[in-house]
Amino acid sequence: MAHDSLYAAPPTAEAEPGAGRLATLRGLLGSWDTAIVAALVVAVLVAGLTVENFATGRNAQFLLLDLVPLALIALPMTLIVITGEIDLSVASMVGLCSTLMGQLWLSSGLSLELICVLVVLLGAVLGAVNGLFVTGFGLPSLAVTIGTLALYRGLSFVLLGDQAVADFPADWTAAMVRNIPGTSIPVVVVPVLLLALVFGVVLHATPAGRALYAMGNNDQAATFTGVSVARTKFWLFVVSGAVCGLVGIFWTLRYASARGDNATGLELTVVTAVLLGGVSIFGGRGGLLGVLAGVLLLGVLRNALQLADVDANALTIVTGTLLIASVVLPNAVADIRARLHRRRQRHPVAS
Amino acid sequence: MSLTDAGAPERATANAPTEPDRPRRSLTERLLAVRELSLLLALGLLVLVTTLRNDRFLSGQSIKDLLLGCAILVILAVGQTLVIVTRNVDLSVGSILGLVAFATGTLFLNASGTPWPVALVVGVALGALCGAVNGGLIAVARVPALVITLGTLYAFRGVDYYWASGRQINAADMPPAFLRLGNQTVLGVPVLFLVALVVVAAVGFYLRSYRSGRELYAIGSEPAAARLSGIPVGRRVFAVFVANGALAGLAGVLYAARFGTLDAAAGNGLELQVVAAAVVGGVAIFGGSGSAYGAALGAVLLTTIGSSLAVLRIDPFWQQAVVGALILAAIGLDRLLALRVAARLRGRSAHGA
Amino acid sequence: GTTRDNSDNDSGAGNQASGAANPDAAIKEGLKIAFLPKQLNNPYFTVSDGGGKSAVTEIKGEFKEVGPSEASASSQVSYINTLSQQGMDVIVTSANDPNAICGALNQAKTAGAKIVTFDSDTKPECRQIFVNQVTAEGIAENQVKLISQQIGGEGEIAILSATANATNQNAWIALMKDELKKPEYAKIKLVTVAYGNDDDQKSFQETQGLLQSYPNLKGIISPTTVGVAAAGRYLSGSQYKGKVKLTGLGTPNQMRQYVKDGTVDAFALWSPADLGYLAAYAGAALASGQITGAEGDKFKAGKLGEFTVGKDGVVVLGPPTVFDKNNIDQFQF
Amino acid sequence: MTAELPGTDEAPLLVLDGVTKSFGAVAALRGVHLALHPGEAHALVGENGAGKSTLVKILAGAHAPDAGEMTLDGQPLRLRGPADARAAGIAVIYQEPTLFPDLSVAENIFMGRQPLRGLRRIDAAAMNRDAEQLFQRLGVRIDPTRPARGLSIADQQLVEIAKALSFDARVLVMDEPTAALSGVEVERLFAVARSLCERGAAVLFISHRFDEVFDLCQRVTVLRDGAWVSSDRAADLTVDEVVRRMVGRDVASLYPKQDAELRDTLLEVRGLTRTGVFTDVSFSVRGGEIVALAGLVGAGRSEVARAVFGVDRYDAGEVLVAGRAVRAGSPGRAIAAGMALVPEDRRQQGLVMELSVERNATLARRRALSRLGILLGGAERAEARSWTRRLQVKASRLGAPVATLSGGNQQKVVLAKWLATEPRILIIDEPTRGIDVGTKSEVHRLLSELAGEGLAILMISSELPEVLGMADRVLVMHEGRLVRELPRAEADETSIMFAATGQGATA
Ligand SMILES: Nc1ncnc2c1ncn2[C@@H]1O[C@H](COP(=O)(O)OP(=O)(O)OP(=O)(O)O)[C@@H](O)[C@H]1O
Ligand SMILES: Nc1ncnc2c1ncn2[C@@H]1O[C@H](COP(=O)(O)OP(=O)(O)OP(=O)(O)O)[C@@H](O)[C@H]1O
Ligand SMILES: [Mg+2]
Ligand SMILES: [Mg+2]
Repeated sequence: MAHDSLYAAPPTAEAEPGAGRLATLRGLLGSWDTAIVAALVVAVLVAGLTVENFATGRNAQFLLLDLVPLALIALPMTLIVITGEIDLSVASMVGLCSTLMGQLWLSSGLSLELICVLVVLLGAVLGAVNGLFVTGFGLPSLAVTIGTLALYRGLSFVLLGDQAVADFPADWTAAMVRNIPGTSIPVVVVPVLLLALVFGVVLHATPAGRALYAMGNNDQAATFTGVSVARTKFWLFVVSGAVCGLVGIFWTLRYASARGDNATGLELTVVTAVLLGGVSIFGGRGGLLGVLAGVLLLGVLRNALQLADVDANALTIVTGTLLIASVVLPNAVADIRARLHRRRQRHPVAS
Repeated sequence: MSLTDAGAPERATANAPTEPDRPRRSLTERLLAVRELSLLLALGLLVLVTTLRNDRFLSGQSIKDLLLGCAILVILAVGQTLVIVTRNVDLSVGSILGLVAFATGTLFLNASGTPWPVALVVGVALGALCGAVNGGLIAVARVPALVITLGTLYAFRGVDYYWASGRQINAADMPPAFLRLGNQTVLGVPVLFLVALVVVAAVGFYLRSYRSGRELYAIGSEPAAARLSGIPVGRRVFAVFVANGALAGLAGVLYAARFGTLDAAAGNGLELQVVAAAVVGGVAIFGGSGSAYGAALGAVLLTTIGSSLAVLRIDPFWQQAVVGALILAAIGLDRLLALRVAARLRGRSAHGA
Repeated sequence: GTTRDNSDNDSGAGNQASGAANPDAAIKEGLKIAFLPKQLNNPYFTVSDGGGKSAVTEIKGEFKEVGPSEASASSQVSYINTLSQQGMDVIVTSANDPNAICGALNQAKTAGAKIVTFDSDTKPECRQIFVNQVTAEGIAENQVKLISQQIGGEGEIAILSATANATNQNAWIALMKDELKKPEYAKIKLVTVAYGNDDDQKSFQETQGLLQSYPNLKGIISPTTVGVAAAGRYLSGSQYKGKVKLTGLGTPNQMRQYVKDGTVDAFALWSPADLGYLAAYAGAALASGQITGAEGDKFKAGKLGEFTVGKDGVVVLGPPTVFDKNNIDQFQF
Repeated sequence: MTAELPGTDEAPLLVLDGVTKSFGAVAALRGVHLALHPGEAHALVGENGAGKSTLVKILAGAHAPDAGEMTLDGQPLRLRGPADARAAGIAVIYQEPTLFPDLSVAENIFMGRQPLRGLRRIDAAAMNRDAEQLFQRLGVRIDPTRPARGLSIADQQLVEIAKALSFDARVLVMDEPTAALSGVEVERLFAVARSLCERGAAVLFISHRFDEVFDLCQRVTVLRDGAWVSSDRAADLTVDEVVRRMVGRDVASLYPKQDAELRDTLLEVRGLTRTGVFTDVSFSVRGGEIVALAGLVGAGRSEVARAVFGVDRYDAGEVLVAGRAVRAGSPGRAIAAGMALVPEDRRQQGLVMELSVERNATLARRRALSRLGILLGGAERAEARSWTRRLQVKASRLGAPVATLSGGNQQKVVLAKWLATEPRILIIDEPTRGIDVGTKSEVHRLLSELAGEGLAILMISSELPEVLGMADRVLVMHEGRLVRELPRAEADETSIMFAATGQGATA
């Protein structure tokens, strides 16, 4: 646990004049969760009213399909970030799982069902490697997963080289984009929601969830309370890998293409969504509802701006600004509140 | 015998007469030296192995190429060290570099008579401005640097894209004197590398020997304590981001000089490489320790690996994987060293052992 | 279970030539034609989309250029979806992955859009027309001939390609290998293929690596604009300048300097603007019912004249232009 | 309005007048007055949460007061930050050490004021020399070039003291500097403080130990609930009087351990060894019994406790609870077996500062409170409320982050957390460190009550009166070994100190 002090939240409450700011902010907004959900509702309403073709069933289908990988990876990422760690290798794990799937399909003759199981297992193993480095050797996850980000991506090129495997059975690939009969909601959304429910319950309503928050804030204190910090974090990385395996399968089948560069760069989008959802990068704070709203908000904004023919470059700027605003705004609001509060207090004292 | 001091035998070393005029290197410093030494060793080994396979690897041309190839990454890694030491990180350097490089090209395009030193100053200033945006947001709004610079990574790149809108600037658009800067050598050493060397020396010296430099380590080591000791944390962090921005700006100008062909994608994805160089160079990702020399060595090592893999004709598909494995090895080594030192410290104040 | 042997892999959309062509149909006005390049911010596509735009203006259509800021198939899919939502008449795209965008293109086709690919194709059943800059054979022939001339028909050569999984690159390389088997090239030996990932620095390093690994190297072919420019820059600043020959596919603007300083004798490229121009006309012809994409269909492409659709719906722009120090100043792109 | 100070003979050096500070709804200070005189040590006493540390932070420039004035030498003093306070000659030792773990000890002391040589470079040799001199003045030996990481709490506190000394400050503020120090070190600290006073400096001293207060200080200011109560000459006061003013009532006898019926052995430790830390430690604790583990700071008591509880691994030996071996290295198993450990460092080990009082209080019991694996908020709240009420935790609300509580109240939350698990064996490391008198007797009463209910209690304490008052049996450690076992009847200050300092060690 030599790195515990490194993970300490930035300014500790006692030393920081504005320590009460988070409490104040919660009072103001209810919580970041509600704020981000409200922002999402507003975004959907505005887009629906002003952007042509936005409020159509087909668009909903496209939108949701595009968000499936993001939403799935964001689930374990939320938990990992809450414990004060981070996993930047997720996109590379997706890529490696995808190429493994392609390679197995190409050359092993195994059934696709079995291959899918193997791919999820591989994801779990990749995650376990991350977990081993982080918890077993006590290395900072940021550095470890930057390393495996390169390593796994490299291996996925090693695995499939310059080929792309594309001849997956049509009924499998079609299943990925099929809608629930009578709606324009893709079928895959159902398992995503179920998984989200599981993660939500674990995080917010189980002893293990409490432990995650505790270790994110102070892993030494968590240890003293009987939490096996290392073991818990290890399994989180394993779960993250396994989910990346699932995403790898989805990605491969949806695009009917297993390639080394699949999902490149997705890690930054996931981290953006998680932070936008109100999870503190220092750990110990945030919730799953906010994160899911963050994922949707990101997706809705991109989709609406695309439909409104806004330049992709402007989209890049919007993503960045949104991320910055999501962390600057709450602080600014709390600052103003605190200042008002102080003024209100000072006057009665003076008079 | 001191009643409180059960560890007297070990601690006695502290009391041993020290020669007053020979500065004794502190334990922490010695540790860093070990770290840098091991990097040099790794570098030497790599060069040796590669040369054994292909003796052209040590030819003058090849060394020149190596030095040229690492210069820009070295400058960025040194700037990043300043930031990481304060327990921050700047992910937007790649975007700043791209923006500045394109701006430099555009400057020459629109005002073709501009002498290159002016372009250099403009580029550094633009970089510093970008850094000031980062630093301002972080210091004033007190939010984590990782998030802010992830945001500006997108934002600066977006501005760059928007501005360039798919245009490209070519070598022919820039004055030959400027382009020569990117390739010229002095006594066989590329000018670019000399610039990087000056940056490394200046930053390294500053970090080790100046009060404000040491304060950066203090901030990274324990921000709350830094505030209580009267260190102007906000101002220092701001300054560090401006400095890093300026260095990224410098790197951007040099990039323009060296590559000659510029579009808006220059430096895309460079940030991870820069952070990797610093980490491989022994800069603790969570602040408080590391040196500019180490980071520079890390950058040289990464670049050399790239070159030597190309020379060894290792399957190109393996290259990225090797770099990843190397990062893991480097931080693993750091950890091992730290554990051994910790054990020694424990030995010192362990009682009754 | 589902194994590769028993799976039915018919994606079922091979209907690119359905219905009958009406060669006399006039080009409709007001066609909504969208260009979706591999990525925005890539100068090559900026130029070719520019060509597309001038064609669309000539036929009084509505031109639009959209695309992702990074070259990935998945974001292209999302743009294709958006375009089909918006009811485009023609989508002109260059595929980042021959398979990955197929599903989305088929959906767009179902929604009524005509699909034209250019520069980089998808599977034939996913589009009606592929506008090929040049036949792969043409490229291979041209490149091998150029390098052979420059090195005097004898010696070791290497290829510096883009990414290892770029479809057209790999097709060209395969054909170059075939070409080299011809008797007139018997004394030329291809020693290796290196990959610069279409990344300037990587290509630069790879060039350096090639020269160190193969002391007897006489020439390099780099059939990618990024690679040939990086290799040119490396050579022009090294002791190998003029001794090791370089050719490939590059833009005149990028290569002008190296041609003038003697690093490069000659290189080739088609006109990207003409490529976009032709693709726009092909799309308009499809949308107006002049052609269906069937082999033998003919259509007029403005200033470029008449073109015939070949096998698999491929339309070829023509042989590449070779640039050398005599003609390079006439080109600005 | 100035504080009425009886018999002021010299103009005060530093005066605080009507200082007010609140955090959100909590009024930490309400119109407090304080006058520090040159050459005098001034004690600030008050219950936990009375506002002492807040006052210190205002003096240090770390907090800005909401209202009120400060003057130094009769000149108005406005502090915009800690740097201003330093410039004004105010040196502060905070309640919690604030060191930079990665930097060397010497740099920690001289940060921002390192001696310079040519080109304004830092003169490292001179800095290390100066640091060594400071440590010599304090009579301790710490290598100035070693990093601060890994220093024991006591050593950390000593570095803090050296830092404050190095200022040659006109005003020295010490917020419970002695909480982690042993008697000898305290004596040295006092000697240094006195010599500073002789040179005309003013000292503000905060402690919950009244013997120290009366030993060092000439004046005593009492705070209660953030309000100023009184300032008097120490000579005019008695301990009882001070306590009455602090608490607002009389406090019952301090160490009320009741005799409880001794039951079966609950905790047994056999031959526990952790190489280099402690060796061959064996003892047992019976239900209803309080066993004190005494020794000098650094004797390895906390380490034994940590190993028994499974936080640290051990190399040899075993731990048995009610005759059954407990697996090593797993606090979870220890808790399941009915053990609880109240650690010595509440900030690092005891509490999750950002979490609410409620979450902290129920953290160790979260499994027991869940139904079918699901944890419901209501159960947690009820549990937290009952325990915080029982221990009289002062908090604005249960949902408030525990970081906003005063030190002593934080300690109570730690206690609440562990008592909530209803343990059979309670290991408690420095149970009353930083706790005010009122609460202290409360804690002692509680411990005694728990023993009466049949708990086995292992108490580590550096306060001899506490050890003597509470323990049924005293184990003394010296340099990682158990050197002496004293039954209540034989234990007195001399016998314990004799063993603790390693003289006549016969176990
Ligand atoms: N940063 C803060 N935010 C909110 N409330 C605070 C903060 N710091 C202190 N308080 C509150 O102010 C009051 C005074 O706290 P302070 O730390 O000054 O007490 P103290 O007298 O030093 O107590 P102790 O003896 O336990 O150290 C307490 O009620 C505490 O909860
Ligand atoms: N060199 C060290 N490295 C790391 N941690 C240390 C070191 N020395 C002490 N500690 C930790 O600091 C804390 C206090 O150390 P100290 O030596 O005062 O413990 P102790 O012997 O248990 O003292 P006490 O008997 O007063 O409880 C312990 O938790 C111990 O683990
Ligand atoms: Mg206090
Ligand atoms: Mg202790």
